[in-house]
Amino acid sequence: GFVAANLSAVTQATIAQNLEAISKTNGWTIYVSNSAGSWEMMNNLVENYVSKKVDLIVVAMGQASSLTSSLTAAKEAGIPVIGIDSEYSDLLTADILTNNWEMGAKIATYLVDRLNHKGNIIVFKFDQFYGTRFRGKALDVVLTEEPNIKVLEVHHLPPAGFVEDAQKTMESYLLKYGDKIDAVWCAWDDPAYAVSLAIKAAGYTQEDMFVVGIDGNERNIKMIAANNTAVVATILQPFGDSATKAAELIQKIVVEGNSPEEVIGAVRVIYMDAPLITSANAQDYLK
Amino acid sequence: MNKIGLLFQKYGTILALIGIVVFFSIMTETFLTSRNLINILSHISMLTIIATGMTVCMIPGDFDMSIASVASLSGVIVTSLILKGLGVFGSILITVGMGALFGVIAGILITRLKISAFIATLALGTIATGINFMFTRGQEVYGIFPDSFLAIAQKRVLGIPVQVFIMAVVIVVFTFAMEKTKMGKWMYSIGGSVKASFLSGINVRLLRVVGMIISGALAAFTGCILASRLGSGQPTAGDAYLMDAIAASFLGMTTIKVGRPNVPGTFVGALIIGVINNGLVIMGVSYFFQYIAKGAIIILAVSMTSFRSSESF
Amino acid sequence: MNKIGLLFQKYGTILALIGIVVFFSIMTETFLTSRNLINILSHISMLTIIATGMTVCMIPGDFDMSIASVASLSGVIVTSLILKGLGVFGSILITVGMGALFGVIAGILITRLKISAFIATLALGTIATGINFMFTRGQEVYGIFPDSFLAIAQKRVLGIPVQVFIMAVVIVVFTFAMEKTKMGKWMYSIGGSVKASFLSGINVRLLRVVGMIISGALAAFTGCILASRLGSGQPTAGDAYLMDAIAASFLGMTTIKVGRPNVPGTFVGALIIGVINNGLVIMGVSYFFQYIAKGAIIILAVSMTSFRSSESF
Amino acid sequence: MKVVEMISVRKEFPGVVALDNINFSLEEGEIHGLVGENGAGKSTLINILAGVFQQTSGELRLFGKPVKLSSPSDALHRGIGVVYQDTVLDPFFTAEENIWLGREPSRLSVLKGREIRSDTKRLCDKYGIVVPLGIPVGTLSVAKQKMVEILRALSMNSKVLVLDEPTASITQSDTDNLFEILKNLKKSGISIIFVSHHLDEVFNLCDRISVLRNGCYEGTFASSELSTRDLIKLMTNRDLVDQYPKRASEIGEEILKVSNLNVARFGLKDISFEVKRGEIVGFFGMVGSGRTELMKSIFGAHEIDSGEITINNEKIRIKGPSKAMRAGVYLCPEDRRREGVVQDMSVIDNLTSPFLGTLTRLGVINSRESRARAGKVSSELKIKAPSLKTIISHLSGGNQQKVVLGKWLLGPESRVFIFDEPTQGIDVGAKSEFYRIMQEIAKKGCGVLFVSSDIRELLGIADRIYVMRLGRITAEFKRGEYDQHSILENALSDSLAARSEKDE
Ligand SMILES: Nc1ncnc2c1ncn2[C@@H]1O[C@H](COP(=O)(O)OP(=O)(O)OP(=O)(O)O)[C@@H](O)[C@H]1O
Ligand SMILES: Nc1ncnc2c1ncn2[C@@H]1O[C@H](COP(=O)(O)OP(=O)(O)OP(=O)(O)O)[C@@H](O)[C@H]1O
Ligand SMILES: [Mg+2]
Ligand SMILES: [Mg+2]
Repeated sequence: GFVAANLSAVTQATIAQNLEAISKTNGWTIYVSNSAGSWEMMNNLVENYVSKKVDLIVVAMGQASSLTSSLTAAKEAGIPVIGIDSEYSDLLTADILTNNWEMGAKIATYLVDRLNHKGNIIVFKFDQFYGTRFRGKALDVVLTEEPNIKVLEVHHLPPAGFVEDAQKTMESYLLKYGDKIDAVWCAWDDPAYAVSLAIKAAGYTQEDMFVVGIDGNERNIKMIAANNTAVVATILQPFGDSATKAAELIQKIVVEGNSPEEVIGAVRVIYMDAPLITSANAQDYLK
Repeated sequence: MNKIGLLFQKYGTILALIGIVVFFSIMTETFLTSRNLINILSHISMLTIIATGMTVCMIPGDFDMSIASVASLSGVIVTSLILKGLGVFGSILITVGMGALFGVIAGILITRLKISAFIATLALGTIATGINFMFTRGQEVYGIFPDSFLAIAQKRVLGIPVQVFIMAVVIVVFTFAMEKTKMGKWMYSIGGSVKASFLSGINVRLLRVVGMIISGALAAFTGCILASRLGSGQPTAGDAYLMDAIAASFLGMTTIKVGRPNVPGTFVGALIIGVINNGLVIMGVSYFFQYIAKGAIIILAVSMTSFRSSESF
Repeated sequence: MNKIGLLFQKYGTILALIGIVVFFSIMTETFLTSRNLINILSHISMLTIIATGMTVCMIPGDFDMSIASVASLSGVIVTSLILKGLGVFGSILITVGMGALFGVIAGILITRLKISAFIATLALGTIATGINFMFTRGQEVYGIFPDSFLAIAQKRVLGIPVQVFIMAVVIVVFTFAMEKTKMGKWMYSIGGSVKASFLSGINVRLLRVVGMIISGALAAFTGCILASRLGSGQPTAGDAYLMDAIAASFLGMTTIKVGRPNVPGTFVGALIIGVINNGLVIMGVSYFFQYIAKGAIIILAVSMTSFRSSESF
Repeated sequence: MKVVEMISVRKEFPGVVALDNINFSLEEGEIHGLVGENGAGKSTLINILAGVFQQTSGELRLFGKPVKLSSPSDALHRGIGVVYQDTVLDPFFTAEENIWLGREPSRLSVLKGREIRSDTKRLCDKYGIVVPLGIPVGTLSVAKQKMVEILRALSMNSKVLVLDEPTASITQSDTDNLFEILKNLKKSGISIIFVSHHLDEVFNLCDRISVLRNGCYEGTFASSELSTRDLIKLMTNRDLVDQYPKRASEIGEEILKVSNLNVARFGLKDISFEVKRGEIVGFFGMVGSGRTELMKSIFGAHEIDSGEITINNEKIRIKGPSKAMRAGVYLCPEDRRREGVVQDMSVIDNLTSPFLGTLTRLGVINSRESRARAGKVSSELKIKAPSLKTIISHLSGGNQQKVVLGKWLLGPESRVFIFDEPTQGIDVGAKSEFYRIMQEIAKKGCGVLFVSSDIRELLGIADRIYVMRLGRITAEFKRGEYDQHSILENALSDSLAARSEKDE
């Protein structure tokens, strides 16, 4: 079983597709479900899979602390649960993570450096998911050391319709501040893309203001590589690798029958590397 | 329309539910296990409670678009209060009171300022979301909760989760209140004809406000259970319930008291939704097909009741 | 009720809108610039179009909960078709046709199987979401689009975005169709009394189906514009529109043709929503307060119309 | 003692003075008739007494004390029971639920269902009124619904009983029974206000009569010292010459023929009849004899099981009212408020609705043409409304009825008109107006079907009368062979008993 928090987010969709592809080559059966952004729905889905007596459950972008009841049920039924970016918890057999603090700090320092430690920025946050929240907090910490960088506005994105919301809001900010804006920070790549559309429509270029995001989805990397839009940097979350890693664990635990402790070891967190992408190296990451 | 037609109209939806259950039982091995059935009941308990509130306010003809936002806000408030050191019972009471307050305001807007229930509750829901974010800034409320709080949704008695018992109590209480008491009768009469009720000396305004209060209070109570289940106050935990609550209430109107909102019918509606959600996952249907199947099954289930009047419009 | 009371009832909401505009103009420097006003118009154009569809199906008394899902699906479909090499015009036509098909199905379910519009369209919306995920697996549809497609929402003529012109055309066409044609009059008549309309020889079923078709088609068309605006097919792009479309339609019922859904009223409703959203962002109000203010302003705006009938229920 | 007293009462609606300087009093233990043309303000006066409306100025006294009634429950608690002119019942509730609504027997707020049922049975037995119990009243006929409302008012044991046109839609036998009941109540000291457009009823029942004209009070008279002629003069301010105008049209060839029509759902069995051009054909029968359903079946509103309908010697299958319209069959339905007009639309929109197609080009309405055509019909029928844009629900009953008819007059040269109880709740002046209109329609060579429960008007105006009982046509009478007694006999016999058995 595979349960994603919100399959309409590009990232989770990527993981799901990778896992589906791998299971096809390995001859496993995989069931994919979407909890559409609701932790309670995710609880229900995990419990449904426990009822179904699957061999292993993968939870993507979940929040382990909110899944206590269902994870307990899985544990009681002896079904291992692998988390992908789902917060550390005792109840998870393993969690494959990209480090959100690290990514947040990386992109924040890049932004600051590119601004030459001086300028006005706009911030698009999303605090309802712990990962994006951590990134925002990392930015805040970095900015405490930057007296010459002024945050003009902080906008919080809604959980639905965030692309259009980011675009609309940026349009309003562009009217209000014009070219006073030097850079825009986005909690992930989708709003960064939307913001760049607004900047382009208003007739500004990369030199007037730039945008950074996190995730490294293909569209944004292409834009960075082309180097003619406002999108200048992102952090690549290696979702493909996460899926491969999860598959590897599944192979060892379910197929080969090893005990989870043996496979994973005492520390059940597995960190994946997340490189910074700019126009300098974007080409390397395009397949 | 003949007798059989009438029976179909009244119990068609229930028959459809039975049909769905039989189908899943045949198609899968695990569906018809007591564990799974309890599983389903526990999954629909919150939906049933929040949808019961919706149903009650629909009986005199109103509607509540704020239930989901109020439930989300309540989860945040109840957990904050508990972490502030208030007792579990007191915290829940205050939170439910807050939900009731939303109902009072909605009721006043609807009956005094004559704002349509749709608009009034949409606006109040937006306000509830704002208050929610003001409190939480989008962050969950997390900490060490007393066991008595977590027990509500995480403990089992006789193998059955506590929330299922709560759901049962809510269904029984509100079915009784709506079908067997004066208040319920009068709320139905308002829904049937405001004018007739008003001319019969029924306090139409008061009872419509009461309907909104019950809806708000049950939404808040659902938020508390949800917080217990998630072990934290999630700022958007309740948001997914609006559509399902509407669906359950409208499905409910196709059975038992046909054409009128009714509490046992709403439970049937919630069961249909719960059984479909669970059964499709157990069958291992791919997730996008789950959506398609869910929509199709609901339409089929409701069509069974449509041996309707012979009028041609 | 005196003359002034009647005027207030009819134009109170519009007065409120003017009041809001004046308020933001005083509070900020940038609000009352032609650029920003155009900005607002372009922001509400999609909302107005989708809400117009909702309004049209509400006129004979139905409702469409599937508009948001249909709009999302359409954005995905139109972009896929264009990337497959179909012409822009053809792709939009096919997509709008798909939306109309959803309307036809909804209409048949409602008028033939007598399923309540709420349930039927909720279920169809779920199916649309399923189809959407089946196509996209949650991934956006992205690629190089012809300029003619992107122009719809990204190009300006005389400094005004093309989509604003499209909105204007939609408003004019449907206001005309609903107020000045046989079809519109009859749809209003059905909304007033199905029985009396039927006995006046009006084809009630057909016109209700037509209402649903218009709703579905305009939802799909909105999805197309949205895709042009986003330069990609986002699988959930339209989802946020349901609540706002409901709000706009119900706000619209408080003005011009008081108590009845009407297209120009819906435009006023969309304007109120758009002005509030924009004004609060420009004022730089903290985001949670934006929610609270939005809810409160809507309630205030609608209350202005409530110099209502003297009836006491 | 004066039970009710109104002193200089005035009531305004936006743009209308409905009542002006009304001085009305009701004595203990009298039956007081209240008469006036449609729109004279009778119902408005009653609504003030019932606490539904508050007077704009003037004083209301109950049992000698000045009061301000702020709501219907206020009036109820002071012992005023009302049967309103329009049906006010919850259509989803059963008769017993409606009767006790707001006053249900209960303990600790929990309903005593059994008591409700037994109380209702007792009530029905006490007054000898039969209504179907246990099924939603929405499925009952208008007449039965009225009887439920009367029972409801009787169940209140009020000191003042107000009945606003209770007899407009009920049968003769129910009316007779009601009058017995009212006379008995009077003996026990209860005061009654009775409104009706049947002046003979008013004379027969009432001790005193008050007259309203155009919202003004014209005086109160002992019924013994007043003649019908005087009363009509008081009401209308003119002399009424002939109630039933002499007929003038020639009867031509057959225009509508129905043979062996069966609709099992409504118990219509083997119905055959024909109508000729220029002829007014009356349909008489008791409540539930199936006249309304028969007319709706001919109009295509109900599907028929079998049978043939021929119009102008052309056999047609009528599927839906729009087909019927095109074939030239027009129906003015019995329940005008709900089926005849769309309440929240204007006079002009209601008038032009069915034949809007003839007023459009490419679907677009020609509003000048609409105004002209609607205005013509409106003035022909003397529809009393402030303007064509007035919302229908603000019109009095009689004028609404004219709009229902006017809709069809806008159509192309028409053939068959069906009137189902068109004169219910219509004042004397308007009634003779209606008879005249019907005859004019017939004169144009149309066939007219005239359903009525008022045997006198049928005798006065119909060229031929069919009598229906239990879904069958039981007799046919030609003008000249009319015999009130045998008509009634054919309609009545065992039908009531059989029907009420079936209902239970
Ligand atoms: N709610 C209202 N709003 C505006 N005008 C009204 C309203 N109710 C009644 N009127 C007007 O008041 C006048 C008196 O109406 P009322 O219903 O009292 O007449 P009525 O004597 O009962 O007539 P009928 O015999 O037709 O029942 C009419 O001109 C009517 O149009
Ligand atoms: N929609 C319906 N469904 C079932 N039965 C109906 C329906 N409408 C009417 N009936 C029943 O059909 C029978 C015939 O009623 P109908 O109204 O045709 O009689 P009528 O002769 O016109 O008498 P009335 O004076 O009451 O109009 C009645 O018993 C009535 O209750
Ligand atoms: Mg009256
Ligand atoms: Mg009849």
